[in-house]
Amino acid sequence: MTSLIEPAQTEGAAPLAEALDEVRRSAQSLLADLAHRPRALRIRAGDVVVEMEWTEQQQAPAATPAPAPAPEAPDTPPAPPPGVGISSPIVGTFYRAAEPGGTPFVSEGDQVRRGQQVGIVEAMKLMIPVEADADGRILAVHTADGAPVEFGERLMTIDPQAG
Amino acid sequence: MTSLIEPAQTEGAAPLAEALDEVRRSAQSLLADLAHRPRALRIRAGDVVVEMEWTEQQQAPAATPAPAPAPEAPDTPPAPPPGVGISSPIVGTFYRAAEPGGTPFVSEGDQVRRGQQVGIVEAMKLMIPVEADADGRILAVHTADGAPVEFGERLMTIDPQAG
Amino acid sequence: MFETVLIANRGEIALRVARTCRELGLRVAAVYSTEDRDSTVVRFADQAVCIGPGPARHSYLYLPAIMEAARQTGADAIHPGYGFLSEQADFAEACEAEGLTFVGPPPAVIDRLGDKSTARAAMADAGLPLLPGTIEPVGDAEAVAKVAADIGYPVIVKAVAGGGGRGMQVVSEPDDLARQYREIRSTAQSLFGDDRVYVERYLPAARHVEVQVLCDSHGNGVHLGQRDCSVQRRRQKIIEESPAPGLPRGLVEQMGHAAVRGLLAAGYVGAGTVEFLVDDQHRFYFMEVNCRIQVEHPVTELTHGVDLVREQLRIAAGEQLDVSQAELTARGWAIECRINAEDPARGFIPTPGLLTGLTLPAGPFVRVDTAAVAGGRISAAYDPLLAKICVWAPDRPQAIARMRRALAELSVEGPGVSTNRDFLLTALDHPLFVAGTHDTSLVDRLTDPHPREES
Amino acid sequence: MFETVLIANRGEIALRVARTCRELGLRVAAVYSTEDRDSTVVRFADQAVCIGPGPARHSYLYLPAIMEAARQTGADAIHPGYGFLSEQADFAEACEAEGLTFVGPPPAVIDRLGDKSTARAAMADAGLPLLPGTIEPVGDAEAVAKVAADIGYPVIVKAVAGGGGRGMQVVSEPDDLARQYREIRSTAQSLFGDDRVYVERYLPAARHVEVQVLCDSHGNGVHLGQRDCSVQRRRQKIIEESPAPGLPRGLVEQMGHAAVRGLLAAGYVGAGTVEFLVDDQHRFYFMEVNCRIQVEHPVTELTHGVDLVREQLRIAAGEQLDVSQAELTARGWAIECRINAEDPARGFIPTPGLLTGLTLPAGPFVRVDTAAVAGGRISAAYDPLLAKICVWAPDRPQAIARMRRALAELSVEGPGVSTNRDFLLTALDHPLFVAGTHDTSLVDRLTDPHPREES
Repeated sequence: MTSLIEPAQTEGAAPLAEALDEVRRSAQSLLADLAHRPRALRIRAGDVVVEMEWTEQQQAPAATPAPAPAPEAPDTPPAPPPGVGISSPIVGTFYRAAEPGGTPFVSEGDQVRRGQQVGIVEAMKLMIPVEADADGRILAVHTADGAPVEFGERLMTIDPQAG
Repeated sequence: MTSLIEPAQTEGAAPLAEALDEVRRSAQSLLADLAHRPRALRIRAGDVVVEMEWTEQQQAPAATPAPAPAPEAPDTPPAPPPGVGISSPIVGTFYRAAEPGGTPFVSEGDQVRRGQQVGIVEAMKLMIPVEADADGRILAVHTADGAPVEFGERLMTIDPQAG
Repeated sequence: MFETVLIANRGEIALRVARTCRELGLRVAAVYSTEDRDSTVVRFADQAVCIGPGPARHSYLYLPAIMEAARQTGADAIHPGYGFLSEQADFAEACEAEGLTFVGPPPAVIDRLGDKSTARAAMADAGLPLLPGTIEPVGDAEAVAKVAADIGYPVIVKAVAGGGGRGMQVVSEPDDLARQYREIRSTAQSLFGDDRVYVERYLPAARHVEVQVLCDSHGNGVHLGQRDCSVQRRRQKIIEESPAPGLPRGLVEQMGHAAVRGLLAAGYVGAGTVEFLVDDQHRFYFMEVNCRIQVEHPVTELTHGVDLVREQLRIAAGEQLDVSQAELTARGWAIECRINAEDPARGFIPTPGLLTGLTLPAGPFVRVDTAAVAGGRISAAYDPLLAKICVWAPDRPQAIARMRRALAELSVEGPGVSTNRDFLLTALDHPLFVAGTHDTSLVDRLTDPHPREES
Repeated sequence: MFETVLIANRGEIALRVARTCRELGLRVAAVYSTEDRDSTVVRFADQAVCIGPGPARHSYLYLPAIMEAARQTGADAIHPGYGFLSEQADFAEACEAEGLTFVGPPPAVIDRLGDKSTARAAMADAGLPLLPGTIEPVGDAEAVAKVAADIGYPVIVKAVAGGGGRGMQVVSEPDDLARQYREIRSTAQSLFGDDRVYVERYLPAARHVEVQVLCDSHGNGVHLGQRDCSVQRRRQKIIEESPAPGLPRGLVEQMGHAAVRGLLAAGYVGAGTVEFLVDDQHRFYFMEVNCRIQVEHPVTELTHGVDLVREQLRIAAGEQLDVSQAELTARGWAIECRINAEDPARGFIPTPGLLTGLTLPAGPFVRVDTAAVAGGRISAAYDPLLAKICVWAPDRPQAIARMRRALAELSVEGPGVSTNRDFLLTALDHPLFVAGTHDTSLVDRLTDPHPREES
């Protein structure tokens, strides 16, 4: 990209390297953003043309682009149990009951309705209710009473089928 | 290559070699970043065209996503014509004849034997003979008499079948 | 000294603060939004806490989340960096209430100096020269017209709560005044929740020169020379240098002493910056105080050989300044260029996105502060600062040549991502910049499609 | 000044020289072997010429190829870097013969100072202290035994043509002398084609302290303080710092003046280094002269604010030194760590290979000189220097803390590639290093499976 170094001179200067660069980059970005790679690719810009073809076999695996980040749910810790997660709405302290020693809002196996309160996160004296995101059965409670939690941390998992 | 942004300095040099260089580098860059090597690649820039094809067997190992450098013969210029290249043994000045104005050692179409002298490269008063690497027919002479050459630069191409 | 410092910020400044903490043997606690999950400072830190989603008001600006993160990580001090909560007196107060050390001036000082009206009053009391204008906010359009007529046009109407180039408006014609006065009040109300404005003379061709000051909690204060930040696009600095070119030595010392005197009088503790305008007659006028470490602090570090973040932490821990004014000598010349992911050709609009390739300059006397990495992204949720490239050299011409070399080494690749690199090179090349006689109008000259005839 | 400089080297030093050339507005011509086709300096240069295959003797050490490359690129000066042809008088002569400026001392000076015997004689004449031993080469085993008996054991037998830690042997017992004398002569013959050796007293616990000197072609000379290079593995430096810790101020000045006096007396022109041994009584002894820029030159640049390569080029162009000894003041402390691709656990064997990942340290007061990039390779054909990490700080403890932080930021990944990073961290942590009282035996203490009882 040295051609960009002397902006004053770009007008008349040798545009070949730049054009090639541009076409190549255009091809790369195009390919990087395609979920399914085409059989052939041809890019032409003025005098510059780039053409590419792939065989049938290679198209399938090509669907997974090389350095793929975490496949799903990038905001939750790795390998969450199946089901629907209930995440902490804020960084703070998680409580299962309305008061110390009280009965937990919910326990594993309980049926819950969407919007039902299942816990509390306290942040700087603010008591923020945690609510179920869906109807279903509480599959697991991942966080102990009184434990620190981060924003987005999975607190519980619901099996929505069981609702 | 920054040399392209300073048009004043390209004067004497062969612009075609430079263009080839750019196209080759563009192709290498493109290939290096591909997880899967295509069956065919063609790059054209003005007068310069690069086309590449891979056989079925070569495609399989290409599926290893590691940053693959130039596909073959990384030490020779890109997309050389088919045949066997004769490369410069040293950086210096290439001469086709034993003395100025003399008859060239060989011309296109000539039959040569392996080991036969086909040119001279002069480096700091050292006269280093260039010899054919194989029996065959001279398909092309790529370098003009008196031109500067780098180490490994292809000077001529031989068709060994024609030997 | 502290044991654990929570860094309530992101990007290059979070990493920069973390580096000094590490060197001081302090444990580093980082916070991050979901947008910054894979950021460099998260990897660097000893501990990192997710404090909320991407939008800053729900994470980096959300006080309860930051305070909780401090509690969870056992931090005993919080470094706010710049921007975000760094100049919020509420935040400094909350830290105090929780028994945490806020690395910055006391809340009352932030309050007083963050309000431009009380800041101007305080500095006037300390004997600093002010531009002709009002100290108290101006209450109605009639009063504004009278003041403007007194001081002469053009005038600038500024929000008392403004900053960072927002909440100000230049008025050149008396006829425009009433409308623009109303507009700026309404803008100020929506931006800052405070519609008070004041008026002062506008200097169209002034230089922006600021003085770096350090004050400890024992009443000692020193300055570390000037920075010239006159190369600004839309009042945002893009090139900063130290020292300021072409200022007479006497003026330099006068401004330095004035800045220290002003901050000590205001009860300042920590690292702070006093911003001045310098006109073409080399008269200087107090503009505002920045109660934080600034983006451009590296140029001062390079000329003075002082780690300003280290001094901030030491001062916050109650230690005394260990250098005297006499020992603080500047050497050579330093320049910073801010590389933004933006497109100068399209009105400097941000161009965030994935960085598929990133090559940073390096080598002799080049310093790069960045949190960007190849494979990472420039987030659209925050400001588009991609890297700060700083150089040092024995003199200004060598520093400019070195910066040109360094900028040429930079390569940023990514779909849709462009940078202001070439624009910076053009600015560095401008005869006025080369001569060191440029002022804040330089960028306008470069972007104006109808260049003026004057040199 | 020149128009085009050919850089007859590779790796980090080629890039480092290229950067300064670019800053001076000089056209950069690079040379490369087929092994280095994709190297950083090839991309950086304005023009690059392939001069031969990987093995250095057919490329970087092959004089006709370098000279042809200079001719083809229209170079008017050649910078040799360090190693390779940098201290070959033949090369400097060939440049002269072709009308090219060799960036280094005149051939006759290289000849005289490259031969340890004539160098010792020259420095003795200039009044520099030498270790007890012979100035003339010793011709036979009997003479050696007599000399050794006179000066006392242990002695060191050194090849006159030796250097870089090769061609020397310590002899502790008189009984071993005859055999080891024969061995070192035979080694010297095969390594350097010159079997002359001399003998001097061996100091087992000395410090290696060198003085950086600049001499112009007008008879002016200055020194730029010391570097302590006592941390060595197999006589190869791995940690260097400036200034040398714990030396009395008087000694520092004495050594500086001695070095300048010695080089001016020898007709030196350019940047050169005079190496001394300093014993535990703070007596110093001339060891050798290095007629080139050195690997560890950045620590001097950081403390003195001088670009040594720029000075080399200016001096070679016939310009006068533009700084006086009085103006050359050191500030603070600088340390360099050499990151080698090698395995300390297996006797420091090189571990070249592909770098799949590379994260370099950055930020305040950190400088990294490297030509390595992620996706590139460390070639088995050359020395395994991967990067030089340098830090600056106001004092030595802060510099050590900063270096620890910087080394911790380094990450090198690649199949089979390991580095000496952790070994360097261990060395930095050693109580003797921390106290600044270490000597050249430090690495032996760290690698000796049977640590000695003595502190």
